[in-house]
Amino acid sequence: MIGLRDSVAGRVVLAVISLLVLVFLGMPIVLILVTSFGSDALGSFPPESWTMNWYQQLFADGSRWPAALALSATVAALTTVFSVALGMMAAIALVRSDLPMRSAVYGLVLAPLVIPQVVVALGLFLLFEPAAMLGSPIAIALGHTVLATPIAVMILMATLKGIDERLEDAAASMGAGRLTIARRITFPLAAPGVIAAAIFSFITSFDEFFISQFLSSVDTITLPVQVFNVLQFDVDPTVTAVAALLIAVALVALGLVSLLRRFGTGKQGGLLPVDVPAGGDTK
Amino acid sequence: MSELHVMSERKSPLVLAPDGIGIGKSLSVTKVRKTYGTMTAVDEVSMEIGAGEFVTFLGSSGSGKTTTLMMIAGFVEPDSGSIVVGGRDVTRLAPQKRGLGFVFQQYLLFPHMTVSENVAFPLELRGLSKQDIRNRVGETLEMAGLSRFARRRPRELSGGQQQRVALCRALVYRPPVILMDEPLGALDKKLRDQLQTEIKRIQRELGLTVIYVTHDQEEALVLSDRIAVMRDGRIDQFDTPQELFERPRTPFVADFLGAANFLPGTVESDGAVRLDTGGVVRTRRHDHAAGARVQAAVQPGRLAVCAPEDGFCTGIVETVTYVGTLVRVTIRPDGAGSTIRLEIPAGRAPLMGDRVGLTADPDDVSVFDAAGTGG
Amino acid sequence: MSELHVMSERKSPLVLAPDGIGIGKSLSVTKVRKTYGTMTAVDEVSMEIGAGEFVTFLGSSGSGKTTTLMMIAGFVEPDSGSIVVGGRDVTRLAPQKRGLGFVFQQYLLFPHMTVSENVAFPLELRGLSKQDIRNRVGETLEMAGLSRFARRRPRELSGGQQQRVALCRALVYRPPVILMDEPLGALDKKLRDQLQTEIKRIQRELGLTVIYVTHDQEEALVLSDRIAVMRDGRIDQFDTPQELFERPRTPFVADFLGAANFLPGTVESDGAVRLDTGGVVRTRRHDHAAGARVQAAVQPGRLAVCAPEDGFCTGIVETVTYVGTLVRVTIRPDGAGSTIRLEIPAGRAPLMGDRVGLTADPDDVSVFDAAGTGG
Amino acid sequence: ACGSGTSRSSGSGGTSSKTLVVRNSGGAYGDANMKAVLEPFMKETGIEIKVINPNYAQMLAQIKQGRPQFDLIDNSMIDFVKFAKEDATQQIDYDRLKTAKNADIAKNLLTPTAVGKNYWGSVMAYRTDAFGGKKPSSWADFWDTRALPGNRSLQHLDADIPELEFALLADGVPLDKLYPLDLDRAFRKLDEIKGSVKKYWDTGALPGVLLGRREVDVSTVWHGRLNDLIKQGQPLAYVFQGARRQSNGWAIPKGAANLDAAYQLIDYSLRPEVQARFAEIYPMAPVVPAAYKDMKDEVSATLLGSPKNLDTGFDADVEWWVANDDAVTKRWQEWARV
Amino acid sequence: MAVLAPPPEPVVAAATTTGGWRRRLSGRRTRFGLLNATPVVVYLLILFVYPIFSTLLLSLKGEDGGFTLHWYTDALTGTSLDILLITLRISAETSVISLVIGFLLAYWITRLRPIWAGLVMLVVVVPHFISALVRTYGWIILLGDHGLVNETLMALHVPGAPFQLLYNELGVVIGTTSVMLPYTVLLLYAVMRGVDRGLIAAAASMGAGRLVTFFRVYLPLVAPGLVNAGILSFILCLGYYLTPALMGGPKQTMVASLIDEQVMKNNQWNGASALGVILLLLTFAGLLLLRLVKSVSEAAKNRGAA
Ligand SMILES: Nc1ncnc2c1ncn2[C@@H]1O[C@H](COP(=O)(O)OP(=O)(O)OP(=O)(O)O)[C@@H](O)[C@H]1O
Ligand SMILES: Nc1ncnc2c1ncn2[C@@H]1O[C@H](COP(=O)(O)OP(=O)(O)OP(=O)(O)O)[C@@H](O)[C@H]1O
Ligand SMILES: NCCCCNCCCN
Ligand SMILES: [Mg+2]
Ligand SMILES: [Mg+2]
Repeated sequence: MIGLRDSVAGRVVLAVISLLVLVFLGMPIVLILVTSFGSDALGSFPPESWTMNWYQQLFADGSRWPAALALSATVAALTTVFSVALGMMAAIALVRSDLPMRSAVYGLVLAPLVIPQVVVALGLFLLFEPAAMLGSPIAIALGHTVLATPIAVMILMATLKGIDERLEDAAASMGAGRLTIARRITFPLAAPGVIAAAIFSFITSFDEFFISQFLSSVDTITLPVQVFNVLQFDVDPTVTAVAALLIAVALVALGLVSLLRRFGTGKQGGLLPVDVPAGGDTK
Repeated sequence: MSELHVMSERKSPLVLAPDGIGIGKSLSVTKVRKTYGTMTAVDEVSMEIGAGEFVTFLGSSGSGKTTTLMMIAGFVEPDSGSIVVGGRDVTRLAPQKRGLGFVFQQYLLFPHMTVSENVAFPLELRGLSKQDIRNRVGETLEMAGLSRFARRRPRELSGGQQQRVALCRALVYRPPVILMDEPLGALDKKLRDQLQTEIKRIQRELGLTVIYVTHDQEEALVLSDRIAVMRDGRIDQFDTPQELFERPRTPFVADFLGAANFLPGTVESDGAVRLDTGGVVRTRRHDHAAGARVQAAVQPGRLAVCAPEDGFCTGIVETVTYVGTLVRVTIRPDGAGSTIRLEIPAGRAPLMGDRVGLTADPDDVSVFDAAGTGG
Repeated sequence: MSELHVMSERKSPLVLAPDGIGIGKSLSVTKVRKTYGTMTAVDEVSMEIGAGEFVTFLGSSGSGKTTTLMMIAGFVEPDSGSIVVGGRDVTRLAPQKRGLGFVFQQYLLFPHMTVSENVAFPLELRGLSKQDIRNRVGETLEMAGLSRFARRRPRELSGGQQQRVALCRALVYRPPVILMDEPLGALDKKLRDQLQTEIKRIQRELGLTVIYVTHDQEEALVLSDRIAVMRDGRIDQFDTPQELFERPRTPFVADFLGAANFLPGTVESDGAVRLDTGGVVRTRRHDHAAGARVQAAVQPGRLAVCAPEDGFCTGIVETVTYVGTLVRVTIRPDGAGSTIRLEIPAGRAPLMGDRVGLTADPDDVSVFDAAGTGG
Repeated sequence: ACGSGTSRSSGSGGTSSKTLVVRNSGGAYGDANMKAVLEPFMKETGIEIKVINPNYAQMLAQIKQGRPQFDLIDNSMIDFVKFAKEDATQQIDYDRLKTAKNADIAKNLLTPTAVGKNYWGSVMAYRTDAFGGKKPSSWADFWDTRALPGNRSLQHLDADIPELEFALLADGVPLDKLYPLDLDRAFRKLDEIKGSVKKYWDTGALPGVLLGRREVDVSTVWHGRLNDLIKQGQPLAYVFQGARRQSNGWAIPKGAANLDAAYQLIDYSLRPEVQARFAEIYPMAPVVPAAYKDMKDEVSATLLGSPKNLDTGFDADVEWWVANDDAVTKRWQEWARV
Repeated sequence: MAVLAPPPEPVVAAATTTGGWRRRLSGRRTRFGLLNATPVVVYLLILFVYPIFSTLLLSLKGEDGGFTLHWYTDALTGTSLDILLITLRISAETSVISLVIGFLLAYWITRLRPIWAGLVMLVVVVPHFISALVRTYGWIILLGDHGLVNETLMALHVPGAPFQLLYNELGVVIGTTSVMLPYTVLLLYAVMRGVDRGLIAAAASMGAGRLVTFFRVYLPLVAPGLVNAGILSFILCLGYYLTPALMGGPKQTMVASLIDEQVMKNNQWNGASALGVILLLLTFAGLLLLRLVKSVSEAAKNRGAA
C-alpha cells in the first residue's frame, strides 16, 4: 500500500539498459532462428536463399532427433520433480529450522556443483552399471538431480528468506497441517522461486552432457549428446532447426505454466515466475 | 450460525453443539519460562483458566504478554514449564495440533488471498461445504462491517480493516480456545465497543475460552472474567476486575489499572495513615503494623474535591484538562510530595489556582509498603 | 538537545534554532482526492494548518486518515488537488524532498538495523557527528524507555517496543512537520500518557507542526489544537476540541466523539424540543424552525440522573456496568425509542431496575435534522 | 529401452546373443555408416545391429567393469593404440578376416588389436575470395602472413593431436622426414604464426563456420567438412598438399559378447564395394585399393586416400604420437597460454 | 514447522555441552529441520558422496598405487595453476558482472506489469533451452569481426571498430555472463519481491535521497539474495567449460576443460580428481571467508553501537 515511486529519469535509464541487455541476450537466438531457414545455414548470414530443408531432415526417417528430444524432455521433467521436491525440503531445513550441523549440510548440498561433472558422471556410472540401470531415463534423471538440486536449493533458500514465516505460523494456528501450509501458504507465496527452481532444474537436465553420456545405452541418447555427436566432427545445420523447435517448445511450456497458474489460482498472473510484488504498490 | 462449533483436530468438520453447552476447554499453565539470551521474557508464569472463561492479560509494553500467548499457542517453545489444554499436555505439541485460535498482534493476513479467502481458510481446512463456507464468511464479515471489502487483498485495506479481518479469521471457525493479541487495538471506540459486544456474545453463547491481550484497562475491565496483570515477565495479580480495581495487591497493579496516586505516610494506631503532608487518611483494612512506613494509594477517579478544611490533604489546583466527559485535574499538595491527579466529572471541576481539599472513601484507599514505588 | 532543529532539505545539518522561535511550517491541503478503482478513499479534502499547530485526524476505520497523510507525505499521489508546505507547492515533489517526518501505522522499522541504528539513521543522513548522534539517540531512547534495547533488532522487540522505536526515529531529528499515524496505538495508558506528554513538549518547545492520527478520542482531545473528524473520505468538522465536543456540526461528529444519544422530537415555538417520548428538553441555540422534526443529541457523560418527575425523560435502569472510575448505565425510556446511555461517576450510580429521570444542561444538548442518523 | 550391460553380458559367449552392438561417434559419420555398411550387412546376414556412441573414457570404464555394452569399436586408430596400452582390446585373429588378408591394406593399418578401415585427414582450406586472387598452396603459404594477410585458425588440442607436422613442413622439413618430430623446431615455427591465429578450433564443425563467417581466411580443417558449404556456393577450397592422414578402424573390446558377428562385420566392411559405397556418401577414403577401381573419378579425386592423392600427404605416426602425447600436450598448453 | 520467534542468535544457540545438544535435538524446530534435511542428505550420500569417493581417492594415488601428493603439486604448479587462476578470475568477473546486470534487470522486472515482466523473463530464460554448442553460432554471427555488432559500429564509424569480441577473455565473459544471468535475475527477483516497499518509503520520509536509500536500505535488504546469487554464479562458472571453450582463446582454458581433456583423452582420473578436490576446498574456503567477513563486520558494528 505504501511505496516509493522511482524517478522518471531513473526509470528511463533502467529501461534502456535493461532493453539493451535483453536484446543482447535474445539476439543470438533470433539469429539462429533466421539461420535455420537459410539454405547455407552456419555458412553465411544473412542467408542468401531460404529453405525448409533442415526442418524436413529433423523429422526424416531414421532421424534420431525426435527420440532424443522426447528422452531429454522426459528426463528433465523427472529431474524437475525430484530436485524441486528435495530442494524445497532442504531449503526449508536450512532456512526455517534449527538444523544441527547446518553448514555441513549446506556444504554437502553445494558440493555437486563444484566437483567436475565427469567425476560425478563416472561415479554414477559405477553405481548404476552393476544395477543394470544404464540407459534408464530414471537413472539419468536421478543423476541429473544431483546437479539440479543445489541450484534449486539456492533459489528456494533465497525465496523462503523473503517470506514472512509467521504467515505459516498463522496458518498453523488455525489447524493447518504441514502439507496444507506448504500447499496453501508457502508454495503460493514462494511461487516465483519455485517456478524459477523448476525452470533451472529442467534446464540443468536438459543441457547436461556428461552424466547423460555415461549413463546412456543403445537407445538412449539425450539431446545434448546428440548435438555433440553431430557437431563434433561435421557441419550439420539441422541443429539450427532443432534449436528453433526447442524455442517453440520452451515458449509453449512456459506459456502453459503461466496458464496453469492463472487457472489454478484464478488470479491474474504473469507469464513466468512473476507475481504482483508482495511488498508494495505495483506502479 | 452460532450453534456451530469446531473440534480441536484439524480436518474434522464443524459439529453442531447443543445450545448452552460450552465447547471451551480449560487451560493450565505451569511455571513456563522463556529467555532470549540474557533477557527473561516470561518468568515462571503459572495460571489455571477454566473452560469457558474470559481471561485478559494486562500489562505494560514488553511485559511478556505476547510471549506467553505464543507459548500457549505453540509458536514459542518454553525453556521450561508445561502447558495443559483440556487435560492434555501440549507443551511439546505442534501448534496445528493444539486446536486453538489466534489473533496476532501483527494481523498476519495471507497476502495472496482476498479478504474472504483469508476468512474462509480455516473453514476449508475443516472441510465445510462451499455453501456453508460462503454463508459463514459472509455473516462474519458482515458482523465486522467488512462485507464491502470481501474481494480485496489485505494490502488494499486500511490498518483497522486489516485488523478486523484478522479477528474474523479467528472467530469464524469457533475454536474452543481463542488467543487474541490486542485484536481491537487499531479501532476507534465505536467499532471497538461493537466488536467487544460481538466477541463477548460469541464467547458466551458457545462457552469459548478466551485469552485476550489488551493495553486498554477499560476494555479489560468490561470484557474479562479475570485479569492477569503482568509486569517484567511475571504475573503480579490474577483476579476479577472488581477485586483488582478495589484490592490491588501491589502498587504496580494499583498504578497500572488507574494511574494511582501514592501518598507516603505512617500507620497510626487505629490503622489510618498519617500522611507526610500532614493530614490523616482513613483506609481500607490492611495488616500493616502501627508506625510502619507505608504509602496510601488512591485512583484519580476516587478522589473528590472538598473545602480545604474537610480534606485529608490540601493543595493548589495546578492544571485542569478537558478530556470530554471528565476533567483531569492536578493538584500540588501543600508541603512536599509530587502532584496528585484527579479525574472528576466536568461539572464539578475547580478552577486553576483554587485552593482545595481532597477526600476519598476509605474503601478506595489501599495501603502498600513504602518500599514499593508503584512501578 | 531540544534547541536543535532540522532543515527541510536532506543532507543539511541540524541547525541551532533560537529558543522560542518555531521551526514548524504551515500546511495547506486543497481539494485532494484519491480513488482506488471505484473506491474513493479521500474525497476533495481541504484544510489549512498553521505553522506550529497540532492537528489530529480522528475518524472511523477506513475513513481515509492514512491515505490523506500519505498524500501529504508524498507516498500516494493525489488524483487531483494540491498540497503546499511552508508556502511551497509540493504536490508533485518526491517525499524525500518535502522535509517531513513520518511515523507509520505499520512502524516500518529497518529490519537489518538495530534499534539505535534505526534511530540514528535520519541523523546520519543529516551528517551529524558520531558523538552528537550517539547523544541524541541515547536521549531519545531514554525518553521512550528503550535504552536497554538499543542493540536489539526490531524483530526481537515486543509490539509496543517497536512502535516506540518508530516514534523515536521520527522525533529524533526534529523535522519541522511530523505526520504520525497512530503512533501510540499499541501502548498501555501509562506509557501513552508519558509519551503524549513528551510529544507535546517537543512540539511546543520547537514549534513543530504535527498532524496526528488516532482512533482514541481522548488522546485527540488532550493533544490537539484542532481536530479534523473524518468520515468516508471527507472531513465532517475541523475545529478545536472544545468546539467539536460542545458544538458538533453533524450527528456523526456528536456520535463519534462521545457516542451521543439521539432523541427524536419536534421543535417547539420557544426552540425547546418536545421529545417523541413525551418530555421537553431545553437545548442550546439552533436555527431549526418551530415544528421541524429534529433529534436532540446528548453525550452519555452529559446526562444526569434525577428524580423521575424532574427529568425531560423517564425510564428503567437496564444495565449498570462497572468500568473503573465511571459506571456505564443504560436506560430503557418509557414509551418507544432506543436505550439511552449514560456515564456517571461510580458514586452516583442508580441500581438496576430503578425508575429514574434524566436531565441535561441545555448547553450540552445539540439539535440536528431528523434525517441524520448519527452514523 | 533399457538395454543394459548386465543383461547382455549374462548371455555372453559367442553366438548366443543375436544382436551386434557397434560403437561409433554418431552424427553424420554414424548415419553414413548405417546406410553404406551396417544396413546392407544386416540385410545380408540377418544379424541385427545396434549403434551406440560412448566416448573414450566411457568405453574404458565399461570395459574395465567387464561388461562393455558394445562388441565392436569404430574409432580413430590412435585411440586404439591407447586402448591397447590399457589392455582393453582383444588381439585380432586375422585368420577370421578373409577379405583383409590379401586386400593390400597398408601395413600400419593392420595392428595386433585394430584394423584400419577409412582414411581421413587434416588439410588446409581457405576462402577463395580472400587474398585478392592469390591462393595458398602449401603450409609455407599458410605461414606467410605477409604475402597472404588474414586471420588463421588451427586445430585445438581438445579436438585431436596438435598440428605440429604442418609447422615443420612450413619450415622446410620434407614429407618423409617428419618423424620423430622435432618439438623445439615445430613450436618455434608455431610461434611465428601465433599472432595470426584467431581461434583454435575444437569441434569439426567450427572451421566451416569460421571460414563461412569470414572470421578467418585460411584454416586447417578435417577434410570433407566443407563439402556441403562448397556445394551451396560458399567460396571455399581445400589444399591437399601436406595433408595429414589418419584412419578410423575397428577393434574388439575385452568382454565383447558377440565375437562372431563382430568379425563378420569387420570382414564385410573391408569388401571393396562396401568401402566404395561408404566413400561415395561420406568423404573418407577407402583403405582397400581395389575400392577405387569402380569408383567414378570425380569421387576419387576428392578423396585423400585415393592413389592419386596419396603422395600429396603423409600418414600420422600414431605410435609416435601416443608415446609422446603427454609431453606434447603439456608443451602445447604452455605454448598456447603465453 | 516454522516458529514465530526468529532463530536464536548463533552465539546463544551454540550449545556446547552435551546436555545442550540433547536439548537442542529434542526441540521441535530441530526435529523439523532434521526431517526436512534427511532426504537430500541421504540422496546425496548415496548418489554423490559414495560413488565419487573412490574416484576422489585417486587424487592421492600414484601410478604405482601408493600414496602421493604429486597430483596436487601438479595441479598447483605450472600450466595447471595458471588455468586454476584464470578460472577463478573469469568466475569472479562473471559473477560480478552478472550480479550487477542481473540486479538491474531483476529490479526492472519488479517494476513492470506482470505481463511484461513475464515476457522479459522469457527472453532471459529461453536461450538456455538451446545447447551451448548451437548458441555459440549465434554469438559468432553477432560478435564476430564481421558480426552484426561490429558491422553496426563500423557503419557508425565508431573509432577502433571492429573490436575483438570473441576468442579472448571478453568473449568468454560475455558468454558465461549470458549463461549465469538467468540464475542471478530469477534469484534476485525472488528476493526483491519480498522487500517491503514501505521501508523505502520510510527512508524517504526521513529525507534519504535515492542513493542513500538504495545503499543503506534496499541493498542490505536484498543482500542475502546477492550473496546467494553471487555464490551460485561463481560456483557454476567454476565448473563451466563449454562456453569458455567455444568463445575463448587458448589463454582462457578453464579447469573444467582441463579436466575434461585429461579424462576424455587420456583416461587420467587422478589429476582430474585432484583438481576437483581443490575446487571443492576453494569453494568451502570461500564460503567460510564469507561467513567470517559477515561475523567480523557484525562484531564491528556491535562494537560501534556499544
Ligand atoms: N491500496 C489500496 N487499494 C484499494 N483501497 C485502498 C487502498 N488503500 C486504502 N484503501 C481504502 O481506502 C480507504 C481509506 O483507507 P485509509 O488507510 O486511509 O483509512 P484509515 O482512515 O487510515 O483507517 P484505519 O484507521 O483503519 O487505519 C479504506 O476504505 C481502504 O480500504
Ligand atoms: N525474539 C526476541 N528476541 C529477544 N527478545 C525478545 C524477543 N521477543 C520478545 N522479546 C522480549 O521479550 C519481552 C516480552 O515481549 P512480549 O512481546 O511478550 O511483550 P508484550 O507484553 O507482548 O508487549 P507489547 O504490549 O509491547 O506487545 C520484551 O522485552 C521483548 O523485548
Ligand atoms: N579423438 C580423435 C578425433 C578424431 C577426429 N576424427 C575426425 C573424423 C571425422 N569424421
Ligand atoms: Mg505484544
Ligand atoms: Mg490508517
